[in-house]
Amino acid sequence: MFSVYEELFISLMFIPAAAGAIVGMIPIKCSGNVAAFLCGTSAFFGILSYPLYLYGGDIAFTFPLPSAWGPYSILIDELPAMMISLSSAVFLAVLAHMIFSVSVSAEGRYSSTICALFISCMLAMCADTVILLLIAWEAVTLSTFLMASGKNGAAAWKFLVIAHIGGLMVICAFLVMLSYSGDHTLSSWSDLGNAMGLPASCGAIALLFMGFGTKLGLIPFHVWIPDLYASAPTHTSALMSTVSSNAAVMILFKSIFGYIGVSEGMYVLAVILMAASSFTAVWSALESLVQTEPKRILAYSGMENMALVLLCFSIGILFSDGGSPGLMTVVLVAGLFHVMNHSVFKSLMILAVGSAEDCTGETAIEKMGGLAKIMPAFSLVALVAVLSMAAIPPFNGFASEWLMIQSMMGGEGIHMTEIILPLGVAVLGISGMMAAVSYARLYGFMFLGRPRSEKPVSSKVGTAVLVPMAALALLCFAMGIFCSQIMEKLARGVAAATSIPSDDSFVNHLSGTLNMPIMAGILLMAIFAAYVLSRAFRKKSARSPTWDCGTPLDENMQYSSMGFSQPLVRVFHPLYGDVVEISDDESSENRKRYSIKFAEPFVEHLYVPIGNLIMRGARRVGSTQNGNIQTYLGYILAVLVVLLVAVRFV
Amino acid sequence: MIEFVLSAAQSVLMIALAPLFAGILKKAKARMQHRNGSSIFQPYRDVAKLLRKNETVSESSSLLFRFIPYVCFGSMVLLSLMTPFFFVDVAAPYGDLISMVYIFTLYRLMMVLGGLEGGSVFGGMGSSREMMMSVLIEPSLLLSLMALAGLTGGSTAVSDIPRELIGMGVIVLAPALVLAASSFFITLLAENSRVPFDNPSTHLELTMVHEGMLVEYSGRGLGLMDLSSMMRLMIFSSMLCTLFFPWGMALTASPFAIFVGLAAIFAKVLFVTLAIALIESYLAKYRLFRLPNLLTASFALSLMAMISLYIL
Amino acid sequence: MDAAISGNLIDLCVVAMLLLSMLAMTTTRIAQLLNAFAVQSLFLAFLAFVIADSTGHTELFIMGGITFAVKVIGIPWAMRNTAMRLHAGREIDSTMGIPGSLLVSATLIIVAYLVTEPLMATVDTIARNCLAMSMSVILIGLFMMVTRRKAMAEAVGLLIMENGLFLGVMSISYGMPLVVEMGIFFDVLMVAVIVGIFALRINKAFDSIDTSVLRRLKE
Amino acid sequence: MMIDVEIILLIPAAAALLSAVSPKGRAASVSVIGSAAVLIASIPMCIRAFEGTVTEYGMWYVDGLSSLFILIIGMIGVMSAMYSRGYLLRDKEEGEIGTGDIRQYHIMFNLFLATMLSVCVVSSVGVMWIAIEMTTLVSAFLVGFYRRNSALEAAWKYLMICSVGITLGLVGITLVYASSSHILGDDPGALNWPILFEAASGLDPVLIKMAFVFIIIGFGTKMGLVPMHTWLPDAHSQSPTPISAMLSAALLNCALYAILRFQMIAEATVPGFASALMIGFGILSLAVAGAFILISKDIKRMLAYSSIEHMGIITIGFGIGTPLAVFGALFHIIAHSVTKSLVFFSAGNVIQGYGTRDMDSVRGLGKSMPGTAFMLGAGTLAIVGLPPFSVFVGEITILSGAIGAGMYHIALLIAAFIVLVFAGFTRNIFSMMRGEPSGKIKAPRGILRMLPMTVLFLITLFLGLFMPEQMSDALWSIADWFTGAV
Repeated sequence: MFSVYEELFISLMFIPAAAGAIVGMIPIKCSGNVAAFLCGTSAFFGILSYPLYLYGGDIAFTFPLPSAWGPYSILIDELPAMMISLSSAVFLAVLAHMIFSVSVSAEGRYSSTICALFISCMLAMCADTVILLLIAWEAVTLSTFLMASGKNGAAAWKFLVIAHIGGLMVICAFLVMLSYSGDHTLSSWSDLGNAMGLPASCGAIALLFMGFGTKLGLIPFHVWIPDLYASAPTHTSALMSTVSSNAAVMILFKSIFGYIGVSEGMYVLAVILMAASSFTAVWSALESLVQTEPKRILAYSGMENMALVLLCFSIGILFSDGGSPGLMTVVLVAGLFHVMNHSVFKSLMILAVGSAEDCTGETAIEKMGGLAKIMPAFSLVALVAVLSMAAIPPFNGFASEWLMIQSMMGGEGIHMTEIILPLGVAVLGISGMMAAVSYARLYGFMFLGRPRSEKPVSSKVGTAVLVPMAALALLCFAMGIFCSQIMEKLARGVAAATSIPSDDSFVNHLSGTLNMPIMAGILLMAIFAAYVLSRAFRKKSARSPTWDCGTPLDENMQYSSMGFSQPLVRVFHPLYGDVVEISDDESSENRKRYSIKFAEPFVEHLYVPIGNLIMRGARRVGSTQNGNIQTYLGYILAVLVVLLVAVRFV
Repeated sequence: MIEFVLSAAQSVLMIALAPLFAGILKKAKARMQHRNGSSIFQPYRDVAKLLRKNETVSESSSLLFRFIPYVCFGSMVLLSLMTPFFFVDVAAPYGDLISMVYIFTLYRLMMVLGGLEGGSVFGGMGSSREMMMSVLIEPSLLLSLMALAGLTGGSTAVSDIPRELIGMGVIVLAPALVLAASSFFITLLAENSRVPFDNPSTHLELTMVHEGMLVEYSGRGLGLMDLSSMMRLMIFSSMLCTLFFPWGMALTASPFAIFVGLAAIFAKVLFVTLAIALIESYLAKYRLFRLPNLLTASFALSLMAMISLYIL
Repeated sequence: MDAAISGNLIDLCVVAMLLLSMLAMTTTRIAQLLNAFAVQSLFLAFLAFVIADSTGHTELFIMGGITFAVKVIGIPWAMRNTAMRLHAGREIDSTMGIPGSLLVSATLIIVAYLVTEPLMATVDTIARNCLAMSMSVILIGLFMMVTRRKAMAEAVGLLIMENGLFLGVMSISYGMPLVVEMGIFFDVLMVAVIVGIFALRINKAFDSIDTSVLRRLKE
Repeated sequence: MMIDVEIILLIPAAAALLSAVSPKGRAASVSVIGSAAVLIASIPMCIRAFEGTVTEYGMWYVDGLSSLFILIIGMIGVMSAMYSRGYLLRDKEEGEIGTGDIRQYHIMFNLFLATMLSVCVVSSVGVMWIAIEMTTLVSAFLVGFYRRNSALEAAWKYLMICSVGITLGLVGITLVYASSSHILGDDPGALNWPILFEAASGLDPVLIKMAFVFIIIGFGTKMGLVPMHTWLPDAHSQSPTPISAMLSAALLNCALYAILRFQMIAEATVPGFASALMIGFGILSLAVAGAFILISKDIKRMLAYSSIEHMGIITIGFGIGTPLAVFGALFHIIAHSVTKSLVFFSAGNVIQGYGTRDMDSVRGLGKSMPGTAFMLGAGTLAIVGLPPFSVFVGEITILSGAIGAGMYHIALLIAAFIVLVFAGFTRNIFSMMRGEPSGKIKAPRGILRMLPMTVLFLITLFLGLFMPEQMSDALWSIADWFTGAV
């Protein structure tokens, strides 16, 4: 409506980041921080997109220079506006953390790729033409790769290749859609499924699912995730698992439910997708239990959360068959809400873990412990993140998981879902609980107990980093408390982005029997009352060493994190493929050291054989180039004879 | 208004009666084992004694450790406000069954973190085992509640379910309900650390789960934790008695209905308590790695409940 | 010349060219090979004269003349000289024995017949039967390059292919426009010269023109 | 009297002469100025052609399709000439070559340019054949420029294999000529492409099918289609780097140009046949090149295989034959030429800096030569088809063409093999960036080393993001004309 403001807003949102990307390339000392600051400016304006949307409606902009594939235009309507605002907030927090961390002096190149990531993620979320969407999406991959290729080149390469496979799947799906639509403008696409027919639309949906699944960690495309998280800089992982996941989910959602449009008859597809995402959820939760590095735990937990989001989407497809638009809206809102929540609590947790790693100089969970006493404020914000991740009321993780279960429970009785939905709930329950276990493990063994190594803990991250973290923690709380309002807004956005017929029945589910503010109020009051009442007794409290049966406790006499997850490992033993390795312990004679190795079965039984097969094939092909000119001429003769005969007889 | 007073009163009653039923349970067990046992009011005395005692806190614990008892107690208070007892309405109808499940998770998570606070081996072991069980409990708990919701038309609101069930009459004592209730009963035992999942009265290091997590607590903290765990048993029992078998509950605020409701709920909770006592007397604690079998059975029961909902 | 005689002469030339290719396949001496090539080129030149005479395409006389000058005299002479200078030895090994080569050549002739059979009907020149023959000569020339190890022999293989090509050009279309044909001829000459230059360089660098030493560039 | 075409052929010829007589050290400048002059001189004619005015007189024929190739050759010529200067000076410092060699190089370079340009401007397909053969003969000297044993070997293979190929191509041309003889008779212009094209629908289908088999094998040898590609990695890896770029970015295109001309005729005569063959060869090239890229150790060989891959993609694009796919293929030609020369130039810097072509022995590039590393990294990302670079646009346009034509299986195969290439390429290149540089590294310096790379980088970036309307119109008009949609 205010076209001048639109242009002003768009330029304020993108030009500083673009400038930052260039400034970062200049090889002077402060260029990194300047670029990060510029990107922060952009992110700040990005936050304004939702308020602006509420104030002035859709924000549209078209770049004056056209591409080979039509113009570059962007359109920010309700859903993108929400996502952009939230992602920008997360981005800003991560940037602030980066700038405030005294241990990390932002490298120019790194900041410049962060700027590129900002631009590409935001463009991917609000792109309105196919080419912009595809370029932005691939640019997300590229900038993530550039941000990650620090320590472990192989991990970054693995990411790049798998993400590229995914990118090609996405590209193919969009090209199929384009071939039916013929129009480059995405906002004019709706219900292409009618024109495409069932097989093509199912194929396109499956491609999109897998394509974005590579970024979100859908099995078996997940193998890059743990390694990359473990080796990439903290801020890379924080942004990768939040902002780019937001973009992926957002585009996936718009493509499946908006552009293609689900229709009846997709039952089988929905069940397959549900199976894939459920499997991913349970599997990654299981794997997260046995990881020895905090970042790897977070990597698997990110996969688990994204798998739940994908589960929501596939249930959404299922509901389309049952003809229940209201429930479909609810389950889609649950998915979108969960990805938003995830981006907040996950970035918070990654930042907390990153800071903790900076302070201790350790990356193994076995070497940490007792940080809560040294860094109480950190441990408090980390606790908020853990509680959110474990879906504990009143934090935001609970709100979206609640809505997921709510929609599934509400969905029973719908055609053909009798057995599937209970299984979905079971998956949600078991993976959610397992995730909670692994967060308890993460928190318990990093922050609680006694230190497990004698290394001194330095507080070199400074206290300023607490500001963005506290902001994120507050956001976790606020998004939990105001979940009903957010859900309603999301439902409106879903209705606008898709052609799901509006059905008021979803309103009952959205906030029906959950009143978070009051429930949280009662909980807090009850806790407070318990505190006050028991304080009334005014008793002394003394400190003494932990009860130890009389022997002094050393740092090895604590439950170990691997031991903590042993019972579950034993229960789910057949799934883990763990191997006990026995080696001689050097330190003491005649002693054996037993250690458990957990191999990623998908690497071992899928990727390695396929890789070997491809390499063997390539070497065989390579042996045709044997250096002998006679052989070469023989090829020409052979192909000539074969083609001539073929032309003659075919 | 009178409804609110009644529902508030029932919550207070639940909190107040929680130690009593714990005492009854102990007494019944003792009797079955041909012991005299302590008074059924002994738990009140224990809690009161603990709350008055000085507290000793481990040096390795952080501030969180001090707050865990309050959080646990607070969450149980919230839950008792959300659970019907003899009257169908609840004082805090601001959450549904699912929220209740997650508040239980809050309680458990806090206890687990508390177990890790001390940095001792016992706490870690208890936490670890507790977490294993909770993973296996969660799906069957959710599924049994889902079956219940399915039986009553999809609502997960706590007060709707008894109303619906009573409205349907005794015919809804359908296989689905029985199966779901059996599943729920198993989860009740597991959640509350009863035999065969845990031995609540042991202090033998190798077997303890729940007590292991509480090993570092003393004084006020221990008192609150004990009280919370009794409340948890109470809440679970009344969930079983009001959600799955609501007959007899007061639907209106008339004095007769309230009287019947009170009588019925006492009888039902007493029955559950005695059943637990019976099981505890006649079963030994299972080996840790046999527990999954039992929990899988519970899961299967709840799944069968879901299936029977549609097939039968 | 009447049509029957010219037809016979054409057939004779063509068959002779094919036989000479086969003969070239069986030679083991560089000199023999060059002789075979020279004689084959001679038949090609003769063929050009015959066709030119019988159809009145006079520019084929020029072509025949050039063929004679370049292929019958020029190139064989130059190559003989080069071979002498290279002390390349007289032997030219083949990766396949003579019987094998002949069998494959025979197969190639059959293939050539098979594939050109439908073309016979569409081309209406007097020498259209030559199409199969020319295809055979091309394929055999290529096959010779496949089997021979000496650089010199490979070059001759290439030239035999070109002979086959010219045979084809004449047989199906009485030759291309003169400019093109002259250009092509010039090109052939250039190829021969440059191949010669490189053969000399290779000989200098490797002390051999056996192409089996040229096998270092591979994967 | 029009002399447009003569000028663009005479300039490089004159440059060749001038560099033969120019004073010591000036030959390079002559080449740069000469090639720039060619580029500038050809622009008006090309723009005219894009607007639809075909330049046709004497033996010349220049339409939009030819203009595209002329401009590419001109541009790559300028860039290579600039890059050659520093590259050869460095070689001279190392003692690998002498002053006389540099002079000889520039003579051949200009002649090479002239022959390539002449391929695209002539009207008669026979003369076109001669020109293509001339490119082989001239460039054989450039391939064998270093006179090392391996260079000689490469040149020998190049010469022999391409001669055989080109001979087979001539058989094809003969057959086309024969097939036209019953319509056009002894018309001296019967080999002129416009005349042939006009008469195409009346040509004999059996002959044309056979002719196209010979042509695609013959010119495909020159273009690097598998399995006739065998000379290509040897020649590209052994020649001086600027020449590798010229071979890859210009010479292969010339052969492609010839195939396209015949494809148009064959499609008009026997619809579908030529396209199917082209798709088949394209897929085979893409697949085999992907396999080779996975196992290559030598950076220039890998780049050569990448050229095979891109030629395969382009061939598929033309084979699909819808206007969109052809548009994509045309764009991809430009994108590939620009990007590939960028990668070759940066690889040349690496090779001279580290003194090896073996990728496993190059480490720490990011530290030792940041500028080159940036260009190599960007070029790699561009050549494997990542946005925002031009190759990406070309690839997705061709994919889109395949999908739009309903050839889902082709799209699937293209995508699958692109992944192979992507994996191999990125692994090899990015492992060079990391680590610590070891040994003595003499990073090449000089503005003329970086300038062509910067220009090419900017072009590929710009084309990846934007397409000016004039360019889009020009390419679309060619594509529409090519597919007979007009």
